Amino acid sequence: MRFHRVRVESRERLGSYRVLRYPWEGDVEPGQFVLIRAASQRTSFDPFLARPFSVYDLRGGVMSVLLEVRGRGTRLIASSEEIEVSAPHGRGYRPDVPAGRVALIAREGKVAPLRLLYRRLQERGVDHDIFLQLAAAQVPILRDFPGARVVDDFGDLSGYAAVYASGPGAVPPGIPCQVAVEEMMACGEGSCYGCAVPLAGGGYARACVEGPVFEARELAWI
Amino acid sequence: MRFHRVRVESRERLGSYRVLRYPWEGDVEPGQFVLIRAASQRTSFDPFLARPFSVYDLRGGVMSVLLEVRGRGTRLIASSEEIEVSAPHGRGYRPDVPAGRVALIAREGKVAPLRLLYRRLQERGVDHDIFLQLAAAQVPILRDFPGARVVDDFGDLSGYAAVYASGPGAVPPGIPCQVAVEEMMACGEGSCYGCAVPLAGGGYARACVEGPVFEARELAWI
Amino acid sequence: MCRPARRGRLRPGVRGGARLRSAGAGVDLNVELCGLRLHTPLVPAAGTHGKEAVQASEGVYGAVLPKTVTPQPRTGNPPPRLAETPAGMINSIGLQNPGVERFMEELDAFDTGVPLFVSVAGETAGDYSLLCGRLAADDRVRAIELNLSCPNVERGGLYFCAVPASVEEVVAAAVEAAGGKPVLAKLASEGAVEGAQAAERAGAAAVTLINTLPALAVDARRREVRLRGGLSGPAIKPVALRAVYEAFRAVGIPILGCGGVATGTDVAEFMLAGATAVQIGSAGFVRDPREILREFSGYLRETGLDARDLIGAAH
Amino acid sequence: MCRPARRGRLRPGVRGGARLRSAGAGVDLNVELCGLRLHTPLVPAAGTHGKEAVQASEGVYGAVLPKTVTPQPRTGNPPPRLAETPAGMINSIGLQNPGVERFMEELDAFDTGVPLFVSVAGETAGDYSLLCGRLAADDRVRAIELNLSCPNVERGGLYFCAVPASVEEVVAAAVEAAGGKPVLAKLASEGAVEGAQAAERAGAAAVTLINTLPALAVDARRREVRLRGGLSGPAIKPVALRAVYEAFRAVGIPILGCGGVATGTDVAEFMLAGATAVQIGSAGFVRDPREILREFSGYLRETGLDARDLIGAAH
Ligand SMILES: Cc1cc2nc3c(=O)[nH]c(=O)nc-3n(C[C@H](O)[C@H](O)[C@H](O)COP(=O)(O)OP(=O)(O)OC[C@H]3O[C@@H](n4cnc5c(N)ncnc54)[C@H](O)[C@@H]3O)c2cc1C
Ligand SMILES: Cc1cc2nc3c(=O)[nH]c(=O)nc-3n(C[C@H](O)[C@H](O)[C@H](O)COP(=O)(O)OP(=O)(O)OC[C@H]3O[C@@H](n4cnc5c(N)ncnc54)[C@H](O)[C@@H]3O)c2cc1C
Ligand SMILES: Cc1cc2nc3c(=O)[nH]c(=O)nc-3n(C[C@H](O)[C@H](O)[C@H](O)COP(=O)(O)O)c2cc1C
Ligand SMILES: Cc1cc2nc3c(=O)[nH]c(=O)nc-3n(C[C@H](O)[C@H](O)[C@H](O)COP(=O)(O)O)c2cc1C
Ligand code: FES
Ligand code: FES
Repeated sequence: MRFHRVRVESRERLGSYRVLRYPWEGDVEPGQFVLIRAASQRTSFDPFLARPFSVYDLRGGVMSVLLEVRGRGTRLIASSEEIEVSAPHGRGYRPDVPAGRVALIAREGKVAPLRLLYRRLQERGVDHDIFLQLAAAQVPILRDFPGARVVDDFGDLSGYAAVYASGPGAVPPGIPCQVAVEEMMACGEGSCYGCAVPLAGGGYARACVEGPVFEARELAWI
Repeated sequence: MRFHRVRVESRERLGSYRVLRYPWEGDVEPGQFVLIRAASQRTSFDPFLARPFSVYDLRGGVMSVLLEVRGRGTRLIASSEEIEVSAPHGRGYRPDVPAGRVALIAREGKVAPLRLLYRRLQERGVDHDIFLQLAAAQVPILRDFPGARVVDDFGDLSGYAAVYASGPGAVPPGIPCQVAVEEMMACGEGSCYGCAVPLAGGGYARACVEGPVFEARELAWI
Repeated sequence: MCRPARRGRLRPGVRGGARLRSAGAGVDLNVELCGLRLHTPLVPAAGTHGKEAVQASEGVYGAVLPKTVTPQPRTGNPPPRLAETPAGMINSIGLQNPGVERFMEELDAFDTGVPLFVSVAGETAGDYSLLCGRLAADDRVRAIELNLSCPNVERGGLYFCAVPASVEEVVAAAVEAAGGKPVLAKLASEGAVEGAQAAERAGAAAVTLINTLPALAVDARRREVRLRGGLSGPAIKPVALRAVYEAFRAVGIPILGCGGVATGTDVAEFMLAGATAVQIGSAGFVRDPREILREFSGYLRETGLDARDLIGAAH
Repeated sequence: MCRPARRGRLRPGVRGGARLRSAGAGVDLNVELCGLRLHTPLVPAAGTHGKEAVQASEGVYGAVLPKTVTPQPRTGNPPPRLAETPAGMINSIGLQNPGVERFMEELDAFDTGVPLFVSVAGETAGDYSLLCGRLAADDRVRAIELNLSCPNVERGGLYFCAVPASVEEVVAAAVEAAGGKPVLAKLASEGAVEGAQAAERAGAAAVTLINTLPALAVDARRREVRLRGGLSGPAIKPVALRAVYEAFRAVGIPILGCGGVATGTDVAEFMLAGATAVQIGSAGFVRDPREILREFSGYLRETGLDARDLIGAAH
């Protein structure tokens, strides 16, 4: 995997989230992800792997990711001046949506992939509602999702023409639904088959190549 | 091994050497060593081991060590705000010297253990000369060794009542000589038997407990 | 011989976090090993804790285990004896030790009020039974660990371990000579399961898994071998956990887990995989064992479990 | 069969640094393996470089080696398939692959102008000879690596490798079916030397050492096993180096080193220990293989040696 060394341009806290920004030339689809590690990790193999993060936003040559500190890897990344990043990978949300109002839903605080998506939908004039399942410490993220509603569960989404979900969980039958999943990754580029996601028809897909965004009905556990 | 987390109070370059200073309560003998690692290393096991350094000086609750960057461990330590340090260990120079003028000699830039020794000798009024084998980039260290002479080899030391050496090498026969050695260490406290130094009478001593300062005649390779 | 009422496997209902204790209550660290009560499940790994280290960590260890002793003194291998590796280290000490007689004279230095185990190695089954006979007579010694797996001695333990038949032979001889003292067989990772079964058949009271892995360090700058020796440290933890896990399914005697334990969570992992007690080796060089025990206690407090509840609970 | 004029062992006089090249001259990275010229001694390790990764590192690898293929498609193991460990990782992919027929249809994606090796695995000697027969007929395939050591398939390669007699049987069957194509036997660390000798006797052109080490990850929070699988990465480098070193003394066929190679210095260490070529596995997930080649070239430049001069030079 090819990594690029970049300097973190800014770092901001939004409740339990942190937004990291770094320079990035190139394009990205909403729902794609990057691999990141602390630059210091390069001279140390513990931790060994880089960590995947959804692209949060990309504007004017500045990439942002939204991270929550979970363990060693995220702690190191959160406090590093220099990080190493991969290019954006994977298959994001597909824009071929039926006409009509759409819903964006984030389960358990997994809001990151929805940010760029909602901006793109807005640019294209697609009507949408945003529903976020958030813990109390995550509520400050609403700053970046104006108009979004914080919910415990998503209620009846059957009126929507399509649902764009982040995070696993049951989806309303009959509505087209794309869902971004998080599976632990090693290579992030389709080589290792480590990020297997069970398919409804049997067998596995790779979250890093065939995903991380899947048609919900393709997956076995939705 | 018990480590203490301390903040590096100051950091100074003297040619290719760096002096690190940190707060330390307690006493030390010239020639003893401490184990040090970057505090960040605690959450990473690569590199795995702490690194041994001679005590350079201890004054008014401030310990200093003199380090040269060799590899990953020293690079990490040199750039860390917070380090973890052990208490001073090992057997230093023994002060029971015969009356007369003594010589302090450092081979290949290994000047560190001589600094505290020379200060102690001075305090006790022992006449001494200091000879240092230095590379060009090491010459700025003379600031800390006023009156020391830079030499290629040590010439005839037979007029001295005793020689205090740092770094391995032949010593003049018949003169009492104590020498500080550097052997790679793991535990630094006598547990692992990894720092073996061959003895003249056969067998091995541990540099971290029976040394790092030895009577030169006790060692097999001097 | 020694099957403690061990391994309180967690019943499904218990797993979910029942038996929660009132917050702030102390945790129960006790485990029973071969009829001995250890007040913590931590034991120093042979060869990694000298008497100074043992004394400095008083209260941490449930038993004490000094460096392996042989019938005659051994000067050990010439330096270099150490190399550092990613998340680990290689050693080639070569069992430097003063021989069993001198060792016994200095044994009191290891008395910190907890059971004292002694590790022994020899080149023949006769050596092991001689050593066990010598230790059998000494009341200070509560158990004997047979080092059957040292990779740093050319003719030595390693080869016993490579062939289950000889493990069985050596352990049987040792058990007979030990006169009722529990005998632990310390085995290599290679062939661990077969070795553990052989040791059990021969009457071992427990097995210690694993010793260092055979390893090599090359000095690229000098273009020569730096060291052939044994790999230890966090790098080998996953291999050691696997050996403990597989052996737990294959034998009924308790297992002492060893290999790369460096945090309180690691201790829990080994016990969940099937260890009754856990040895701390190289990690003692880079961390204070008291911190490891503190972390492990924190884990027990969070889960609301006693140490012994963990044993084999991941099966 | 394939004994290249290999292993230009450095004569003592040469070791000291003779044959210095004029500064700035390019370095000679070529090695010869089983009659094939590799323009660099780097080869991807099976299962770690998909076609995108192979294409992205064009120029780096002296040969290409895709993921192991089996006679029939395999869906692989259920998730989780990965765990991270100190300086390494555990995988349990379970040889997910589309089966040899589909695989052959897509083989051209791996053509980057360097020799193409194919890795195969089966459950019986018959499977291996079937696969080799199928590949023998295809001119694109220049050599076949027998995966005799996958720890993630319950009945599978691992057991062949555990017993030298079956290594010999499988390799012999494969060599016969391969119709003159070089057959490489990829072995586990456990029993590597005996396995390499058996493979040599059976006509293997080379051996690949080592595959992942059997390992386990426990999830302490959930108190359950996360994963049984194979350990790879820098953590296992010292074990792999040891296997290469010992095998170099025991067999005359060339060795492909594998296990934890992550830097240019690591490549040199494996070659000095006896490898003719070196496989890059998990390190490809965390580093750009081009950097590894650049570092290795830097090493050759500093030492003034050609790549092939290193082979076995530490013996
Ligand atoms: C496609 C994708 C997109 C993601 N996007 C975001 C995001 O935008 N913001 C964010 O905060 N997090 C995101 N994650 C999750 C993030 O990668 C993990 O939180 C991170 O890897 C944990 O690393 P750690 O070292 O801090 O934790 P560890 O100490 O390694 O483990 C802590 C927990 O995280 C889990 N974990 C470890 N590695 C991974 C991994 N590679 N992928 C998923 N889980 C892992 C472990 O199982 C464990 O439960 C994403 C994951 C994926 C796969
Ligand atoms: C008692 C003692 C006192 C010392 N005092 C000083 C001092 O005052 N100032 C100073 O700059 N250095 C001192 N050293 C040497 C210092 O410990 C090494 O330079 C350091 O460990 C190298 O670590 P590294 O990670 O930078 O190098 P590495 O990348 O680990 O290796 C670089 C080189 O250093 C050698 N080395 C690695 N570990 C050790 C070790 N533990 N001991 C010795 N050599 C090692 C390696 O063999 C290699 O040649 C002392 C060593 C000892 C044993
Ligand atoms: C320096 C050193 C010396 C060792 N000496 C012995 C020994 O004398 N007897 C023995 O059975 N094991 C010995 N071992 C192996 C350890 O007891 C332990 O099995 C191994 O190091 C793995 O555990 P660790 O990863 O926690 O260190 C030694 C290990 C090290 C690092
Ligand atoms: C994700 C993954 C998948 C692997 N798949 C295969 C495989 O299909 N066939 C095989 O022979 N080895 C396979 N291996 C083992 C590697 O080829 C290699 O032998 C091992 O990882 C050690 O090398 P490394 O430390 O450089 O990764 C796999 C390893 C990993 C990490
Ligand atoms: S992370 Fe390797 S295939 Fe997806
Ligand atoms: S470093 Fe362990 S005995 Fe000296």
